[in-house]
Amino acid sequence: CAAWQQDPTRNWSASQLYGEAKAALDSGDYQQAVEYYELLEARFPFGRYAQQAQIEIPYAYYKAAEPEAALAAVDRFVQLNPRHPHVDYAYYLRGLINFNRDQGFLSRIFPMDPAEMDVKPLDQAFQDFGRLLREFPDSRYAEDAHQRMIFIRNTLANHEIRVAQFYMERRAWVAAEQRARYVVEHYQGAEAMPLALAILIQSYRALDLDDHADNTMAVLELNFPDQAAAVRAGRTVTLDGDTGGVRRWLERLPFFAN
Amino acid sequence: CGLWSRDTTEPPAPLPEFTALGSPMTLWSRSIGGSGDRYLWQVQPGVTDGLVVAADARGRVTALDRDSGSPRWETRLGDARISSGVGVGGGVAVVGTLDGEAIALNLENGDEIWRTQLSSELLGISAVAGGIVVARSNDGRLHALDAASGSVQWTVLRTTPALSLRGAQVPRMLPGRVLASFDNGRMLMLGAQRGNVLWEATLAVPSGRSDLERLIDADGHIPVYRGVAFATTYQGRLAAVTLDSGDLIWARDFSSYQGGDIHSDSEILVMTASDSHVWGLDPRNGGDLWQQRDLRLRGLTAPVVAGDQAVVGDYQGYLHWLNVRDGGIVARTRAGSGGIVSRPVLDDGVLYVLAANGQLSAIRARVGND
Amino acid sequence: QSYVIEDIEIEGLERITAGTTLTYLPVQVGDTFDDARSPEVIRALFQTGFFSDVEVARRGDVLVVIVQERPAINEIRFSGNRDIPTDALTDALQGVGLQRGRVFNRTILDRIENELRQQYLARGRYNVQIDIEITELPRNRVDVDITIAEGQVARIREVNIVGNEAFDDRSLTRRFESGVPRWWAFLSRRDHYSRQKLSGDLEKLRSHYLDEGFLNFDVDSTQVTLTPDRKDIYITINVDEGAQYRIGAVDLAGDLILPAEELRELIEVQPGEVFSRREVVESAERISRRLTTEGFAFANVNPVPEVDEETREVALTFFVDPGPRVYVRRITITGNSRTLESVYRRELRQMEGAWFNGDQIDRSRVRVQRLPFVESVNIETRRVAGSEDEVDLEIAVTERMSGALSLGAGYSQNQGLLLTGSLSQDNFLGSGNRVTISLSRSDVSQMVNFSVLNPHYTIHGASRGFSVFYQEIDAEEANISRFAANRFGGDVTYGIPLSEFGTLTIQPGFENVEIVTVADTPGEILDFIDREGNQYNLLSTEVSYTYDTRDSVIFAASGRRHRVGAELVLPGSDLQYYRLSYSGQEIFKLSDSYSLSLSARLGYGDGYGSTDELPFFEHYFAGGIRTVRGFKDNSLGPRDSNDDPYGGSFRTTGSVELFFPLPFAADNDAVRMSSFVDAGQVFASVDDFEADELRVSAGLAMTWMSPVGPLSLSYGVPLREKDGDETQSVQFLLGAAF
Amino acid sequence: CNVPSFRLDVQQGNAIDDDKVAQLREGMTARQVAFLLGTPQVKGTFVREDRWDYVYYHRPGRGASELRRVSVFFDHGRVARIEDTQAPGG
Repeated sequence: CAAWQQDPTRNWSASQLYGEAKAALDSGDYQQAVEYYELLEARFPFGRYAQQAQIEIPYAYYKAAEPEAALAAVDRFVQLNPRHPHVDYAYYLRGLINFNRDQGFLSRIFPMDPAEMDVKPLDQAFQDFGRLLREFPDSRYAEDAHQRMIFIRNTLANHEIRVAQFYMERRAWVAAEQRARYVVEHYQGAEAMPLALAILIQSYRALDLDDHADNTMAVLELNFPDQAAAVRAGRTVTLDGDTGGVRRWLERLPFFAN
Repeated sequence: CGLWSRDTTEPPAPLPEFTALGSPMTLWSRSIGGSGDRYLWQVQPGVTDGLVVAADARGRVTALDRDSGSPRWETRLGDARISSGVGVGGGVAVVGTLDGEAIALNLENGDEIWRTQLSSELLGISAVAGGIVVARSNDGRLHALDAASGSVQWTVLRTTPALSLRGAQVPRMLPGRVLASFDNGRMLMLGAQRGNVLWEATLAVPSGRSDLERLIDADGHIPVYRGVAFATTYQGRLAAVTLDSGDLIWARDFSSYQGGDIHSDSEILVMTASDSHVWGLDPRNGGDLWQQRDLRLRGLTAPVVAGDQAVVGDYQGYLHWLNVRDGGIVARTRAGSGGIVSRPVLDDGVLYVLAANGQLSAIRARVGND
Repeated sequence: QSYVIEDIEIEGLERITAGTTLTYLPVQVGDTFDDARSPEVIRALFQTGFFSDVEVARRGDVLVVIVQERPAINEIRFSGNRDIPTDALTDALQGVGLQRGRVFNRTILDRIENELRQQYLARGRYNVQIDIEITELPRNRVDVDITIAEGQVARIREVNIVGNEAFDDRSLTRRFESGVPRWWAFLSRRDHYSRQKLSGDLEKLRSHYLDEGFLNFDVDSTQVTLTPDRKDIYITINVDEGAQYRIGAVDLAGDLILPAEELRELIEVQPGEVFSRREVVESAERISRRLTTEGFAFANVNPVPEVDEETREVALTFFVDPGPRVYVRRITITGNSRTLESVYRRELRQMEGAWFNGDQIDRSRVRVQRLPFVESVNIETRRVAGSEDEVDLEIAVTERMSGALSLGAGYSQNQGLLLTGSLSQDNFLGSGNRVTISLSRSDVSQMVNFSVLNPHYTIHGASRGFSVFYQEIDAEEANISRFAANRFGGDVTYGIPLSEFGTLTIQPGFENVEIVTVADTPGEILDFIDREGNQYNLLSTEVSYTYDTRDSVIFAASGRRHRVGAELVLPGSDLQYYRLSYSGQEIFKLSDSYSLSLSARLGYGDGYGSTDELPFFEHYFAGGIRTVRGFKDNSLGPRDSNDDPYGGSFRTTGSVELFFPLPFAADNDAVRMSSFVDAGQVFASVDDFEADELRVSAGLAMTWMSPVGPLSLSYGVPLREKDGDETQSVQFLLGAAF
Repeated sequence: CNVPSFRLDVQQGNAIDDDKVAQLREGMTARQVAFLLGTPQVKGTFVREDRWDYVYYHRPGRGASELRRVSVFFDHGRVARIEDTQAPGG
């Protein structure tokens, strides 16, 4: 027979449950907050508190670093209340959850260059913020979402560049050309644009495709005259503001440079 | 925890008390071989011109003198797993095996005459009549073989459902005709020579959603009396059907895989039901006259009527004599251990009974002071 | 006579609100009503299912409806159900309308019984008995008590195959899923009948025959029969074997891309041989796989048989349809939340912008799988939209914490209390480099070790690393002869790949050894020190070649690893000696979860030049969890004058080990169990080797990849021991190096 | 000591099959070219005229690297000119 434990919340009212949950959330006890919210939703499925709980649960999961659960909760909220006045916040929260997806404990101490990590969550965040801007252009989260999208686009472009450089090191020129071209075709206006063009030129030269190289050189000169000069002088173009993250720091150690 | 799932179904009834009318007299009893699994070895002793022929589960066929029980011949058929038989007659004894082979032995000396491979496990071998022996295989086929050569004369098929009851009806030879019932609840009358279907009667129709509820096998022994056959199905009906046209006279709900017998003098139909209750019924309209419940769930065989008594065997090897008129138990004896394998065979006032431990006994059919 | 309804009153309501009832009434205030319409009202209210009785009356112009509510279900209690848990039954009954708080009416009783019976029939419990009792409660509520006698599961007693001449029943049913369990499989559910299992078995039967040349084998019919007491099931399978066919001519057709001879070698099937479907299918697969390495990713090869009935021969033509040569456009890597993407990309043999190569992709999967910080990897090929001959590859990696900052105390037999602090990371900060910093203190030794290894120093995969160490050891405590050896030094390691599987490793290093003797240091050591002094500076170089095709570094399921090495202490060092070593392992994959490993290790050392024997502190020892389990650590082999283990210059050990998953938790891939037979011994020198001096032991072992590091536990029983051996059946080790 | 170590073997771009190139004819449509030589892997970024470049590049671990290019120029969707850096027999 199941041990009969005294369930403290047995006969709490909806408002009492909601109050306790909010307190736990604000005090940072996210696990406890989620529990109370879910009890609230189960016991009093309809009514004002339940709806409020539905939007605060994903936030609690997000702060408790449980991205999967947070995403599921925010999607449920959007599905249940498509016309809710705060639904723009839901879209924004969804973007935030994906934006900070893999910030584990270690990466706070040793910051990793996001361009060199798994960029799939960032790409997802880009879509979420994009949707927010499309459907709620004048939401108060729009401006912040826009800034984050710019950051993401630069990171995605840098990621393509990192892979292109990986293949250049191995003289795999066709691969490098494809990656650099991907930046030109998909990430107009990203900071890495000039470097992409430089890589294209170097790849075409290596493949004896001189007219392609010349055409690209013409575009580089037109848009980024100083990088064009660097390329003509044979200096390698680097990403300006190249964080490089751990990689640069590591390479100063002996035996690590590779 | 669920390691030993206790068997919570209802247990068989204990041996009931009764006032004995007399004590059954065993003429002789002898072992004819090793024991066998009751559902893989459903053999009935074959009794004819002074001989009783029986087979054990591992290919040993033994013929004994009908009156004294002294062995006449014994044949070992290698490791043939005999599952049905012994169809005797016309100087031939036929057994069927689990590998689908029908094997005939010479009644005089037990020498093998012929052997024919058929389509599936053989679960019923008819008596030999008119030079024909009919074997019923597990896949729902009837194979009529020429008794002398074993060549297949004709075959009839009635498809079996996805799930059916283990066992099958032993085809019943009638003059020039064969009466057979199948797992789909149908009964056929066929011409013995050419296997043409004279008529086909539907004893019962499957009903319910699961395979189990739709079981409708007609496996039992079909008593025949005054041109009427009394056939029953499992979870279905008991029906009286005219032999010449297959018309239904009456039918009533009944469930039995064993079948029954009929007492011609008092015109009482004795049936064993699937829960091992024994019923006395009026053959004219199927009305119930009496019901013997004391042997519930004891795995009873179909009854054999001798005089005004009906004899059934049970799962522990006991034989019970019931009074045909009121179903009261009048005598009991033990004919071996491990269950009575099939319906005892009555011949000239003597019952020949085969028990699962391989014990074959001849017991006087009537008990009491008559 | 009809009247206009002025008002409607409802009497007898308890739980259901008047409002709800009114909505179901076909009439409202203001309608004209007469007795003719009462049946309509009564039927409407009955259909709601809420009411067991409805009456219509009239009081003046007020329509009065008197109802008797059906009871609500208060409690549903099950008893006797063991095979199906209570909540599963409650869910099943909810579907039929039986739920706490819902309205109860008798008509659903038989639907409940039927539903429960279906649940049990599906599990083979054919003789289940169900009875339901309803108990009335005050305030018009009822309790539902369902008692179930589950009865026994119908067990398969026999699977009988009729009509089989070429093979006997036993050999055909051995690999069936349904059948009578082997005598030792007491927990097996093999004798539980299920239709899917049976159809799977029929498939196995058909492929058994088709693999032995019976082309037109056929299953005529199958019967499943049940005994009347519903406890036993007999299965009969009637087959028609048909004739056995042999292979006639074999040839290739279609666009072969490669020379016909090369493809012909891949065909296992030879003319004259018995036709085997498995061999034919395998040959076709081998050809199409060969084509994928040339870029034809969607190649398909289908064998077309032509049967000649008289000669009973089958002429086989392999039609090759290569499809287009396919190019790999983009390779995306996901799941690397803790590691740089290039650490994975550099392991891939398949490159972007190149044509698809099946072998390179398989090789890439194994290389990523072998990384110690990778738990699993899955490579998926996706067609590029709108292009016939381009694909993208998606590599999904799941990572495993491979070691971390671990401070801890440990205990091991031969080292007493062990205080360790080590940061060992196979994937230091996600860079793929292995860094180990470890300090440890125990009654036996103090050790500091710092080592760094970059497994992918050059783009071609060469590795480079270095390590420095300081170690002070008290030999007495460590159950070795009475002396202490303090060591410090360092070495540099270069790993140069010679082929896909072979690596040459060169490891120059320097070591300073200082021997401290104690009162009862045995004579052998004192003589050595008199001759050679107790401080030695040693410059050494180890060169080794390793050939390793194992599919994983941690729990390899198949492949082999052979390493031969020579360590030479160079002339000019205080001592001159060399050590030759060989270690070999062959792992055979028996099934998805079972592997058999045969391994052997040899070690031989000797002095040269001015040193005439292998120095005692470099002696080999045997016994213990790393060499011969079941014997105390280092206890085997020659003894010094104080009867303490002295080791020797020649050691041979070997082991046969069967790996299997943890029973009951087969899918937990962090644990692997094994049963082993170890053998081994250490000898003073090579010519002292005697086979019957080898000690043998057998037993069970387990390795668990715990978050703190690999933990090995073994229980060994000596099979061949001599008196004076110190045995030890339970042994464990934390952080076994790989 | 130069040890025969394993060096990365790099293969890039389209496989160029001599007898397929020989079948190229002026006037062919783009689909026919694609059927013969497949999809060009180097698509070029800022290309003014309508051209397809089939580039084959192989850089073995040891030894010289190999580069061959076949460019197909289109005029109104029909092949106008074919360039082959390795003329037959070359």
